[in-house]
Amino acid sequence: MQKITREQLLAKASELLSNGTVSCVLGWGLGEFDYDVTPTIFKSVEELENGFVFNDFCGANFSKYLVNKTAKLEGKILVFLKPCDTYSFNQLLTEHRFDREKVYAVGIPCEGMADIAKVKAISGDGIAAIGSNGDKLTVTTLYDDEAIVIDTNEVLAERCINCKSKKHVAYDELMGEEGDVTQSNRFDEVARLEAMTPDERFAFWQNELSRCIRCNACRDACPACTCEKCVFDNPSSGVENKSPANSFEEKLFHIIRAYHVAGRCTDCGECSRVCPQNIPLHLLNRKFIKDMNEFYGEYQAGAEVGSRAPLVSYTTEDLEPGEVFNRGENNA
Amino acid sequence: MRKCSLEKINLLFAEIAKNAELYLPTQQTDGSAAYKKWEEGSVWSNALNTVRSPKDFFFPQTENLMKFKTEGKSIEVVDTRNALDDFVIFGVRACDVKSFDVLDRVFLTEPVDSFYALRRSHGVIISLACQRPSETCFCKTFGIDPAAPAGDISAWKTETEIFFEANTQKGKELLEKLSALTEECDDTVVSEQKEKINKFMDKLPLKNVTTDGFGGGKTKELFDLPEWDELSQACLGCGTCTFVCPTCQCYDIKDFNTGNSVIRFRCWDSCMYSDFTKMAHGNNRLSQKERFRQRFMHKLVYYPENNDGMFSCVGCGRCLAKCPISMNIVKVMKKIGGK
Amino acid sequence: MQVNEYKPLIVAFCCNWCSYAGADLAGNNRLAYPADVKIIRVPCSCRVNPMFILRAFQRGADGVIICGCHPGDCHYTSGNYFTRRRMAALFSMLDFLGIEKERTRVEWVSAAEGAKFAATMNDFVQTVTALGENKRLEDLRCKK
Amino acid sequence: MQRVGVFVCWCGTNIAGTVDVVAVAEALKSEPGVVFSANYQYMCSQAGQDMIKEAIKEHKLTGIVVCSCSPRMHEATFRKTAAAAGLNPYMVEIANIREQCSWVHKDMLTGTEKAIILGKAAIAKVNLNAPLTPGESPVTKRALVIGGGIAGIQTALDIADAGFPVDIVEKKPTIGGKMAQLDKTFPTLDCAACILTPKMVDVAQHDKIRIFSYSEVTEVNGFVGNFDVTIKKNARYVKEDVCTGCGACVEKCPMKRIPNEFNLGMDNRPAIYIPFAQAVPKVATIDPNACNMLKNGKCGVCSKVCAAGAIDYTQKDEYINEKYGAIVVATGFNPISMDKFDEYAYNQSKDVITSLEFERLTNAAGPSAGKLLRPSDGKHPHTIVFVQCVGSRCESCAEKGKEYCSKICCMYTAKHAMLTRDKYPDTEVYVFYIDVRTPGKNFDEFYRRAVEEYGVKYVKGMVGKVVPEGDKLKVQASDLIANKQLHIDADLVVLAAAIEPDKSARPLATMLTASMDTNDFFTEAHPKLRPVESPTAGVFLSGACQGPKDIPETVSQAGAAASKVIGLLAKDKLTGNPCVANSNELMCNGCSSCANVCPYGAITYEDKEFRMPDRTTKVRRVAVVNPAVCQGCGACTVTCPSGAMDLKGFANLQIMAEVDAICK
Repeated sequence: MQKITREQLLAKASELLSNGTVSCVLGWGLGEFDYDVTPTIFKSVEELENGFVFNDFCGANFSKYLVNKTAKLEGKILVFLKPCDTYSFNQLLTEHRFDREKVYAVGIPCEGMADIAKVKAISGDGIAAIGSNGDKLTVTTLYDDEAIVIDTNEVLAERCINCKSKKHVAYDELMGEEGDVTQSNRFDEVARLEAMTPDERFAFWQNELSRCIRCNACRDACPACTCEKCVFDNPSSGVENKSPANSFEEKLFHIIRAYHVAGRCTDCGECSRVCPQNIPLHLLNRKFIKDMNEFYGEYQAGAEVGSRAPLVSYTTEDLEPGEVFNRGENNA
Repeated sequence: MRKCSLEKINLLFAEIAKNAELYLPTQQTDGSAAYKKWEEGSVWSNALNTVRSPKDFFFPQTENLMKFKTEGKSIEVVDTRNALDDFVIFGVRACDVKSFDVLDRVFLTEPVDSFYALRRSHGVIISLACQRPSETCFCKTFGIDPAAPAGDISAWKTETEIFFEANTQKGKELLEKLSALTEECDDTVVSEQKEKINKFMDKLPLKNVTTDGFGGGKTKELFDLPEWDELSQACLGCGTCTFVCPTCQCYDIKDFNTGNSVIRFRCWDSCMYSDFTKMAHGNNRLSQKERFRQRFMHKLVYYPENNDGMFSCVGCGRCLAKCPISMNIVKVMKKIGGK
Repeated sequence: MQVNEYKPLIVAFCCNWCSYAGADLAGNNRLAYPADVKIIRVPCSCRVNPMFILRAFQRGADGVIICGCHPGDCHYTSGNYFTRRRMAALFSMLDFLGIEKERTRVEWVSAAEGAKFAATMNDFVQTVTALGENKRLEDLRCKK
Repeated sequence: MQRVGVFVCWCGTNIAGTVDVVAVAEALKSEPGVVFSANYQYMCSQAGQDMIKEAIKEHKLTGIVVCSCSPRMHEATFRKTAAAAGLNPYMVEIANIREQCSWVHKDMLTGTEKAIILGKAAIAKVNLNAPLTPGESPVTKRALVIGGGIAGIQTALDIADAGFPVDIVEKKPTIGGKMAQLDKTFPTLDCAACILTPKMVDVAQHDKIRIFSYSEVTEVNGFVGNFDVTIKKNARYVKEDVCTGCGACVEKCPMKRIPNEFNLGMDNRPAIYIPFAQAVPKVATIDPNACNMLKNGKCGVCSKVCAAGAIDYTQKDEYINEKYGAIVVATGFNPISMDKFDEYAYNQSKDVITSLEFERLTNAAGPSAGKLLRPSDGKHPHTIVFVQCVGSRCESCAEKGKEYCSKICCMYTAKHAMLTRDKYPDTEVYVFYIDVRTPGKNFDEFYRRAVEEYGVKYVKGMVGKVVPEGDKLKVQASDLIANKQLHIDADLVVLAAAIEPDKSARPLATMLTASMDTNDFFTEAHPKLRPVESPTAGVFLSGACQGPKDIPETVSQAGAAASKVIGLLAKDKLTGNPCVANSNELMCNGCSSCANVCPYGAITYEDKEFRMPDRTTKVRRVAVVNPAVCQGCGACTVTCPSGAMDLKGFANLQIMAEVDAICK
């Protein structure tokens, strides 16, 4: 259950729209069901009142939209940013991807978003309505007369269970209370895989990546993937490819994509959220983050604008590539 | 009509697999279902449907068309088509069965796509009625009865038994081969189930989605509607909707240079991609809005215009469930239908 | 010579200023190493894109080695420092995916280290030969 | 499609001994693009080169592959050959079948097989080669020297003597730098002023040198040969060209109690001042923070007494734009602050001083007119303790000191100790040290004289604590050799403070896109082979801005930097290496990753308007590579996720084609 309500956000958006601070609002739009929320640009208070929604399914990270939506904008755009979104926001600013002057960022608190797949795993398919009551979700299905009550903590998205920060690192205005950077266990799953034998790891990833359908949703939703032209779409790059023709292509795409965002990925988790095949793609990004934290010192992409990522930096004392393996064995 | 106890279902699968490769929805590690080749120990998934549609069986995501072998400066063209064995797809839902009709009209009309035709001729489809449709289901909108799926054999599952009815010659032949494991029965149970399902259909939230306002001849009316801007504004341009769609049939043909040869293959393409149908002069759809509009205009206007009013959507609901930004054909139909 | 003896294919990226010169010196001194090693000259080890490494594996390489100037001696002052970080990250990721870590290596070989170049290549070929064919990053389409 | 010619060299038996050259030439004949293939005994010979030239003409070759020795050997030769036949020299690729094939493989079959593969790789690459032309840029024949200490002075004089105009920018009112503050110099003990001031006069009188004193560099644009620099000349409220340096104003100024920087605050100066008698330029400067006239509009004494009428209270800061072909950084050093070294009681007692303060105390022109007197009571000190490595070699105390050795302290302390014992034999002198480092000409002899002839007590060990007590300084120290604690009642403690780069260096480095190490010393282009050049082309390093240095070393480096500048300015045009990075601006995101890894500062960003695919226009930030500055390492190409950045001559597609050819 979110501490901030739709009404509060609606009032704030309406106020900023009415007093001319912003010319439009990037927010969550009402869907067909209570869980399918679409990022929407609202241009009037009326539109907001009819379509603006805020609930436990507003996971989408809006930062990336700013790249395109601010390009030709008259006035400012209001964007609501959850703590994790602010990291992407800063990272995009670091990379000069949008004009900060065109954005009015409102930081909003987040108690973690729910994963509809986890809800359905409990309630079953055929959801009629999802209500929210305290820290419970009440799910009515087409098949049961009685609503099923679920503890929100049970259905939190993986990225929210392992939330890295409740603190906003960028905003013009903050609503609600500011939180702290959290002590998350987000690297535990990476560590679990690291502890496996290479054969087990290979089998694990072979199975996961074999489901890839190369829909590019991970890339297209990723706030770090804002290339004007992705190498995988560019016939003159020499590596363009449109389909996961075999297991090599699957690996190539995901290794290179993770490598390209290494040091730039804020670990927002959008890649895994949008993957239609539920491939735990965030683990690849987290592997890079974990490694670089261990090799070169703690670094959180997006924590501050203008920071220098580990891969575009160096010290004369860095460890040798051959040493990365011994390290793990010593740890274990 | 014949029936088989669910206790014997694995024997039945084994029997089918004796003569043909059998594919059925099995549970994957992430909990979702996917068609996998049946082998001893395979577990039939309880999920309503697979994430990937069964169109792969006839129109795989990548398919080699031919190969050019290079040796020095000489080139030899090699036909890469292999002989294909018969295969059976088990548990195909009514919507997906219907999707084969949509694909057939594209690939089997002249000029016939021989790759598709070959696969189609070898496949036997055993469909399965839906007992628990999801909130995302809207097959009824396209006149599909989930209680009476088509296919070579239709099947209905109860708590204890599974019922089969052959619809085609291929289906009859297969069912005959399974006679030792099945027994003849009347359609009482099935009729009851059909009735129950049909009754249930009225409870579905999308039951009122209608094709009114769409269909052939509507291009001029719909093409320039201002609503397209709003509908497409959040679209990421990924290919999820097209790749999970059972009826999307666009493909690209590409060459892969292996170093020793060039493999010419086709692979699914998506009208959502910026290089879709890119030609020497450039691209004919330049903005994401145009690409977005193309997808829905194709499904709801252009396709029916060329195919006697048949829509190229079957209401399976996959795109509703999988779109990263939850924009989908239902929202489009509701927004611009009847304009 | 056995006919079916397994011969690995090794791609070695060598920086122009140190390691390529080191390889030349190995030649000048007639220090033998297996012909399985094929050298590609790059201006600096920092020119080596992870894509090239994966490409080599895709096309049938069994091992890829990157050789550059010793840290601190880069002709371009900092190139190999970036190489060191990039390859550390990449190698660790490949290992994470269960790909044999012995197939990739970075070695610093100066222009004076002809003997080290030959010894490194002998050792690397031996290591990769022991591993056998690259199966985990192969692309079957590229097999002969 | 290229028309490729392949030329396989035998190199006598060097190649032909283990490689079947005829078979190689034959095998490569059928490779894509190849229209001609031949073999010859010595391709590099005149006859071999003629063969290549003829083939280029006869077969209209657009690219050639020479299978021969290492490109490091004869690439240049064959490029010239190609150019002579009208083919772009960068359409030549070498397959190294000698050093990397015939010489390391014994077996003919193996050698031949590998030679064919190497040939194929070279053919695959040349098929993707494009003609390259090195860029040319003009050279502005003027140098800028930033910093007017001995390093800057020497560099400027050497450049100017070669006939090129030089400007010196010095932030203080006079040039001279640290050396002007020194008393005597080791190991010869000649007086610093005696050897420095004539050079300062030379600078002042040199018709090729302009001095911008009391000035600083505020903006640098451009690149090697073409720097565009803005110099801010701070208002000194005295007309430089009118002031005669007579000193009447200094004498009459009523504001006399301003701490004198030149004497490190050990005495006072007036609000209008000339730092020292031999200052260059010898003109007065008004300290705006001290002058009553400038602060409150009351006074005006200096103006009244100035016979020349040089005082101008309305003077404003002036900005000067000038173009330079080369920039020399000579920003020097400073002793680090002693604030964090409480254990030595520097801030508690006036009698704990730094070595530079000691220099002023013993300098005839210093606050005590050269008499060694305690700052606190003006008494003659009888026991002096010198503490070495204060803040140097501080591995465990990096937060207050420096990890590196400051290099000059051992020698100047030996000098101080020796001079003290020489002038005041009744003084007891202790030197506490970690090591005594004397690796210079006559350095160790000098140090030994201090110990052996002058009886300076060198103690290996560190001072733990200095406690002021009455008029004494209680020094607690350890003697590591005797392995005992020492307690010395000292009258004066002299700290050999570590030296660090001047604070102005960091912002300057940013302006110059010159790289620095973690200690803010400028990085050299190559630590051994290019020690006076910065990695940024056209930027040179002189003196302690590159690392701690003594005077002779500084002067020799200054001369070396000057010779590099002269070499550059002597050219009319700069010809670049054509194998440079280039950014495809249609694909560039402007994310700055490439600039972050460029060691040369060759990449800048521009906002450009683009026609988007949907026929709209959009302004985007894109990277632009300056080909005159880029050295072609390729670091940027790998950091660029979209592949917008590529390297000419070693393009992504070319390297991948080589990989493909090798692996097929």
